[in-house]
Amino acid sequence: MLGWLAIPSALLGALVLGAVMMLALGANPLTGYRALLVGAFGGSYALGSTAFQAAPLLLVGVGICIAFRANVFNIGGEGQIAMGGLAGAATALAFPELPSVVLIPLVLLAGTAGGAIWGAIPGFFKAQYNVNEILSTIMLNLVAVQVMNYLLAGPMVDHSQASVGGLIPETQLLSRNAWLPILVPGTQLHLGVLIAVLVAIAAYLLLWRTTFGFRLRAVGLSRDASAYAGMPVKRTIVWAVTLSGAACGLAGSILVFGSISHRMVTDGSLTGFTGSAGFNGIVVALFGGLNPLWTIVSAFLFGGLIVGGSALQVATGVPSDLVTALSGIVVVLVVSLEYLRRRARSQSTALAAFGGANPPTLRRGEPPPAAAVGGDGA
Amino acid sequence: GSSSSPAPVSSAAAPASVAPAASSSVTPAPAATAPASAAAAASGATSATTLKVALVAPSAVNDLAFTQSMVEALNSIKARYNLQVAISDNQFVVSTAANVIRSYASQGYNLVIAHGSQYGSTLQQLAPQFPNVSFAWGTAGSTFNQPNIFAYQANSNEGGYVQGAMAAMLSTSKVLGVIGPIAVGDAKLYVDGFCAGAKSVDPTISCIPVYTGSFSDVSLFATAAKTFVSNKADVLTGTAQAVVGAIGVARADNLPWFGTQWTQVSLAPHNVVSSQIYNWAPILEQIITEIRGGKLGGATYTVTLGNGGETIQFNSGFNLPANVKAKADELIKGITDGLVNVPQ
Amino acid sequence: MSQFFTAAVLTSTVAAGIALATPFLLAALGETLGQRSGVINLGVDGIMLLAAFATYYVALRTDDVLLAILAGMGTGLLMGVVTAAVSVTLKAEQGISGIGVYLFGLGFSDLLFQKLVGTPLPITTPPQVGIPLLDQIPVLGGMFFDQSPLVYLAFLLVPVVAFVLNHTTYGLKIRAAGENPAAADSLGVSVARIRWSTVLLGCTFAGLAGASLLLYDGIFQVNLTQSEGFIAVALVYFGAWRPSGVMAGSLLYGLVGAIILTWKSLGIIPLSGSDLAATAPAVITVLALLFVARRFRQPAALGKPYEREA
Amino acid sequence: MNAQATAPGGALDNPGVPILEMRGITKRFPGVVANDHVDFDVRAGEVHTLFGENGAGKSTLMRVLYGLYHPDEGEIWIGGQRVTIHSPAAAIHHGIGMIHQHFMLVDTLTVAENVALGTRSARGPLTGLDVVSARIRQLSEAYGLRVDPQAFVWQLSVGERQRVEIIKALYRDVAVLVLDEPTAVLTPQEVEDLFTVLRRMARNGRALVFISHKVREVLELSDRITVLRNGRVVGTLPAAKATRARLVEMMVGHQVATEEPPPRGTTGEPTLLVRDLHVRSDRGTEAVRGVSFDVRAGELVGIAGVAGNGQRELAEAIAGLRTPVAGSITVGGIELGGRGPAAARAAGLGYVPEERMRDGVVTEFSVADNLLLVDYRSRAYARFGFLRRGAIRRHCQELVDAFNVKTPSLETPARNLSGGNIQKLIMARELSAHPRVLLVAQPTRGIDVSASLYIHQRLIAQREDGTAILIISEDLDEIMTLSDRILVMYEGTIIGAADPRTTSREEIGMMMAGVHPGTPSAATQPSAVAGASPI
Ligand SMILES: Nc1ncnc2c1ncn2[C@@H]1O[C@H](COP(=O)(O)OP(=O)(O)OP(=O)(O)O)[C@@H](O)[C@H]1O
Ligand SMILES: Nc1ncnc2c1ncn2[C@@H]1O[C@H](COP(=O)(O)OP(=O)(O)OP(=O)(O)O)[C@@H](O)[C@H]1O
Ligand SMILES: [Mg+2]
Ligand SMILES: [Mg+2]
Repeated sequence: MLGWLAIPSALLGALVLGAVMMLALGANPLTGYRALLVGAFGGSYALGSTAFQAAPLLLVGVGICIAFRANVFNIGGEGQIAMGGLAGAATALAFPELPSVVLIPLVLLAGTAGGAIWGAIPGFFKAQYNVNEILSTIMLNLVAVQVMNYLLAGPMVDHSQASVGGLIPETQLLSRNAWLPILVPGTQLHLGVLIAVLVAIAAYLLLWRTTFGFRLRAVGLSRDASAYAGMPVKRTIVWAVTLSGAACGLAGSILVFGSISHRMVTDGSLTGFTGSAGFNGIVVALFGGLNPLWTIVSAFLFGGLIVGGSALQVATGVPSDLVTALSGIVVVLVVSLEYLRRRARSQSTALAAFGGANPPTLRRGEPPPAAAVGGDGA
Repeated sequence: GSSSSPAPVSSAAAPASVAPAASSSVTPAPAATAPASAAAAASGATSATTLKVALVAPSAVNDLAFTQSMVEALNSIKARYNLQVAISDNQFVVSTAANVIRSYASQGYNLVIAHGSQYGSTLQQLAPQFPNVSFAWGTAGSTFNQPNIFAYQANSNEGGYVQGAMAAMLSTSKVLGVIGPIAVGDAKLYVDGFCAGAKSVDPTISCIPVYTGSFSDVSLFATAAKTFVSNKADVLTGTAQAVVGAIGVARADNLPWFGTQWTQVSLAPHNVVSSQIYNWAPILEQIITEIRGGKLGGATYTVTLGNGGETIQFNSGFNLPANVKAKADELIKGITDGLVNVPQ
Repeated sequence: MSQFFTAAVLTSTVAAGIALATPFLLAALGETLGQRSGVINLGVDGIMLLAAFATYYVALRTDDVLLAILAGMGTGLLMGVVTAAVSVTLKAEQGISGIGVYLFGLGFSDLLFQKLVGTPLPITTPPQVGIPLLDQIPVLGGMFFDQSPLVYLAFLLVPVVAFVLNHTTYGLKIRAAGENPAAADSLGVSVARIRWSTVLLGCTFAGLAGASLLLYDGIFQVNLTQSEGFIAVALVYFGAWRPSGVMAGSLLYGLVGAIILTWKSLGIIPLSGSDLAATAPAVITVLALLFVARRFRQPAALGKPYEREA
Repeated sequence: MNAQATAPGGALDNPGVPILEMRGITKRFPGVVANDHVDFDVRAGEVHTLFGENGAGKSTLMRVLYGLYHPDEGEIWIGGQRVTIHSPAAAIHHGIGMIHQHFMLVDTLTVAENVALGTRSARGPLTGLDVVSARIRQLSEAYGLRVDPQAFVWQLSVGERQRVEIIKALYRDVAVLVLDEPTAVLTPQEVEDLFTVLRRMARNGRALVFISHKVREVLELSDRITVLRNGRVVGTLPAAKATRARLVEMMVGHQVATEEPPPRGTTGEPTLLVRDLHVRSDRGTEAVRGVSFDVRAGELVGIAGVAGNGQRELAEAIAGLRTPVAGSITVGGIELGGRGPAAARAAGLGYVPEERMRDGVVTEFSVADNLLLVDYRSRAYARFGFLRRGAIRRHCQELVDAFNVKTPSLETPARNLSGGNIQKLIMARELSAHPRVLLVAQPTRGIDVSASLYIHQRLIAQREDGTAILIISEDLDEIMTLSDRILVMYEGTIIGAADPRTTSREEIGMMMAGVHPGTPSAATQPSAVAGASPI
């Protein structure tokens, strides 16, 4: 049955198209993919870097899963990550002296809170005023980038630069006590990776094992029926987006305190800080069938893709944008094959799967809301 | 770009003084470019081992500006010095660049050039982890007191001063359009020098620099230039790899343009008056010689008009009034001889 | 402040605002067509990027602006085929597939740019064309009637699209497909064909938007659009699915943007504060939405693929 | 042109022979053979009824005819020609029209636009609505179908929408018109009007296919009746030879006892009290205007009325889904007015909604999940916020058995259940919470005779258990058979009350039409007096 194959075959299709592109650009696909594989998974250091890249992707992906199950399409990840990073950095700047055991949890929580707030706003607007979240989250991204640039160039800037007549918009070196400890020496595998995985597992339990998750999924699939059943629909929606933002905010914090430079820097764009995790996280979540557990797998896959991307660039001279293009293709293929899968599946109605450990498919368990985007309201 | 060291580093103040002698930094002897490099070449040739050099740069190898100036320098010497060069360009995302730098270091490259001040904070963290790898960081005045970091910078204020004076003489509206990325390092030096030079000719001239906040955003530069033009500016200049945007405007409105970092004549053959060009070759030669000699860092180098690391290249495609040319030559000589003191 | 309220500055500001609004307007008009027929296309930004590059590359190689614009539109059309195939024929979740198209456009446009061009050489942008007589009107002439041809085209398309939607049988089919595709289907209207047509049109508009954006500065760079495509989608909601409303939103964006630029260059707002000032359009849009969302309903079938069995 | 004068698509030239024949139609769906070698034909000028249980295959057969489904086997012949109908467009081209179980109208368009949609315009690319409107007026003239072409569909009542559907068919001058459960949502008066129109259409030589679950209507309207069971034709008989008992037996395959009005139960304390209630509709008009009544424990009160007289708003207000403008609602002495559905349920209200597919179930959820939709947080299903999957399975299995909901498994999505079974599922959920007050809207709309019978029995049983039950239905027969007491709603007020044993169908029909009851029996109903003293 295609259901099984939908996602792997999407990946395959993308790789084939990628090979075609490389050929077109006069590079040898085999060399390219070998470099990509080795760069991503060859050896402990490579694996560490992959995990390092995967952590934020996983957190954002989990956030996407949660929101999506409530029929909210959160494409404000970029902004929420930035806000999380800022909140975390500000906290570290404020209490540099606190011991690690206190400061690390504190900055992570601060980041989570920062993202949560940035997510709660569109959530509230959607629930209360029926404002389409796609729009409000995108707008809030635009606000976030400016706020970030303002804070990093002004209030939070590293003043010691003045002595060398420079003002790069970046914080000073953040308190050592806030740095995320490296778990495997000689690699970049830091505590953040572990945290991300735990969060993903927690999210899975929340969605499919708790009454809150039940309510969240019910609201996502039918606001009317949920209201009729006496569920607090609006509150649930706000919570869903808030949690989604929280996960992204945590990702932001981890980006800062797990970074090599241990500062928060901006080049004027959100991407400069997030590395597009806010969007790639959507790909990751989708590739994980909008199920937090499978999202763990896909996050590491895409983390590897990103790490391998630079290796590919060095080896073949094909810009690492290829990876971005490929992930785009993966998304398109997954959602397209999803329809064929659905058709194939409806051939045997008995296969109306629920929960359980069936292979990854976009619509795992009951399908996520049909029109998260068409959604309701303007 | 420029340094962003948290702890004020004494040598960071280096650019303050211009005369090579007075510089606290190690600078090549005035005549260095020709004979000294020959000598270096000799030593390079004798050392059979190829040196693995990696360049990590924020913009494209052919950006006609910051990155290209370094790429050209590398290419000009790699044969002579038996270098194996790897380049990762367009690394404007700092976090990604950090990973690239790190993996070069871990792959046994002897010298990793982090060509962009935004990479400073990364090097500060990485250098101690790779004590056997030599890092070069520019443009910056600080080595973070690390034994394996070389810093290099450009006194772009000197060329800026010369070109600013020319601009003032060319302008009829007495409004100059000056665009920078971020008020930092060679960009800030160039912009300040430019306005100083302009004011030295006409104290009343309007020279309000605009910083776009981005090294790479071409359209921001274009928009800034447009806004200047709509506010009567009739001579334009700018620094950073994003200037191509502004040059487009200069060409469209047929206004004089002054370039820096690399020659931009090809972008606007009839509008570029002159370009201040960085020549990093002498500095690279020194760094490589040092490395072969077992010294992995700890020195700061500065290119100046004086030591030949900076040159003003006039564009024949622009017919420059004789008096302006004369003024320029006079200033260049003055600065080279240390007679003219360019303010900061 | 005083130096802002001079005829010259105001004129150049408004003129710039209208020029800045054009890409938004073109993209949003196209998106409106699609959404009225029930298809939401989140890939606009990616399509604009690809089209912008195509325009840039052709202009660079041929120096023929008209050909370049056609290349942009062609690219839009091509991506339209992909979008329609995925959203209409393969009935994909439209929000997600849109993000996919966006990522593809983002990556692929820069990939091509770096491999084929590298240095962003500026191309010669088409000159402003004054409209005889009208451009003689003091102040107003300079504001409205001394623009690039694409600007006139964009604003001309507003009444055209409105008319097509409201007074033609094609428009009627579009609205029916967007509100109740089953009903349209039961009357022999091919929902798929209608949606294909609106998506192709919409994406061609997006291509044109990309071209106009590119021609504004005449240079391409990575992520040239900086989310303008997404904003265009937002403006469709802002304009409550009406071309006139969409135009109002686009102008809001263009003008506020232009004003901030001018104030920056005049030193009216400090450089440090300018970042915060730049958030104005986004904030205004969201606030406007609180109002719009309660007054207007979106097409009932928006974002919902049509399947007969349902 | 004038409709009466028209003889559509050569229909009249030979009344005896069928103008349309379906031969050996077979349509399979995963797991089901919806139509199994079905032969079916219609003659010009006749009304041919399709009768059968939910899922018997009536809609499928007609959807095949209309080109919505493609048959796996079989042929379609029209006017002696074999045709293949691969799309509605083709069907329309062949002069076939269909009025679907659920209206096919675009709410946001005007009547004229809905009618014009998909037809060739007299104004080329332009809509030319003026021409269309003129034609619409002609048709409404000719057939007595009152509609305003300029009105938006969302402004129309159910009955008016039905008329628009018919005008759409007439406008296309169909030779064959299929009506799939057209009366499910209509009231006696509207049904009468509809039948008049249909008869007139038949007289003009059009062929009509009629589908309904209401035997009374079938017998009243049909010329011939074909009964389907499990996708097969059981038989075709002229209406003259048909009786209720015969039809039902053919339908289910065995004898079915006709439904007797249950004996009146012993009633206790007033449990649901509504006092001077005012509620607004979605359009802001006051839909419920000062309604007062109460329902006692063990009493079953039925609210009759023409659709759109405030019943929906009344139900939603009681259920807490709509905030009243004024007035009070109490369940078991607890005031609910505007405190939301959760509060209403907490007070002991059970609610079987009118829109079962929209409000009653989360269609993508499994049967099990739908069963705990309301009580998902109760001890039985959850501990410390975590769901007890084992307990849930057991509990749900019990409910499914107890209410014999026909479903492949507990994990089957509700979407795949028939209306009848979905209704049973909802009843199971609502009754398992042991409500003090049960509010049921349109209990059996669109549900076949046997399923309806089962649901009615359940309601009676619940009444015997002392639950106060309020039924809102547009099916007067249903109200008459079930209720201890009938309240008639008209224009947002309770125009009168009646005792089903002492009042005739006609009298209640009069009240539904707005004629005030002169009979003291109604006036003296204690709890029907507006503004009765609150407790
Ligand atoms: N779209 C579909 N997909 C799968 N099975 C279907 C579909 N439509 C109908 N069926 C199957 O075909 C059978 C007949 O369905 P149909 O709707 O024709 O019954 P019906 O006689 O119209 O029922 P009702 O009286 O409730 O309208 C059903 O039992 C159902 O299982
Ligand atoms: N998408 C589907 N998949 C499977 N079965 C379906 C589907 N759609 C309809 N059916 C089947 O078709 C049959 C009839 O469908 P229908 O909606 O007519 O039910 P119904 O009892 O007529 O409800 P109502 O008349 O109130 O709409 C049902 O038994 C259902 O099983
Ligand atoms: Mg049916
Ligand atoms: Mg039915």
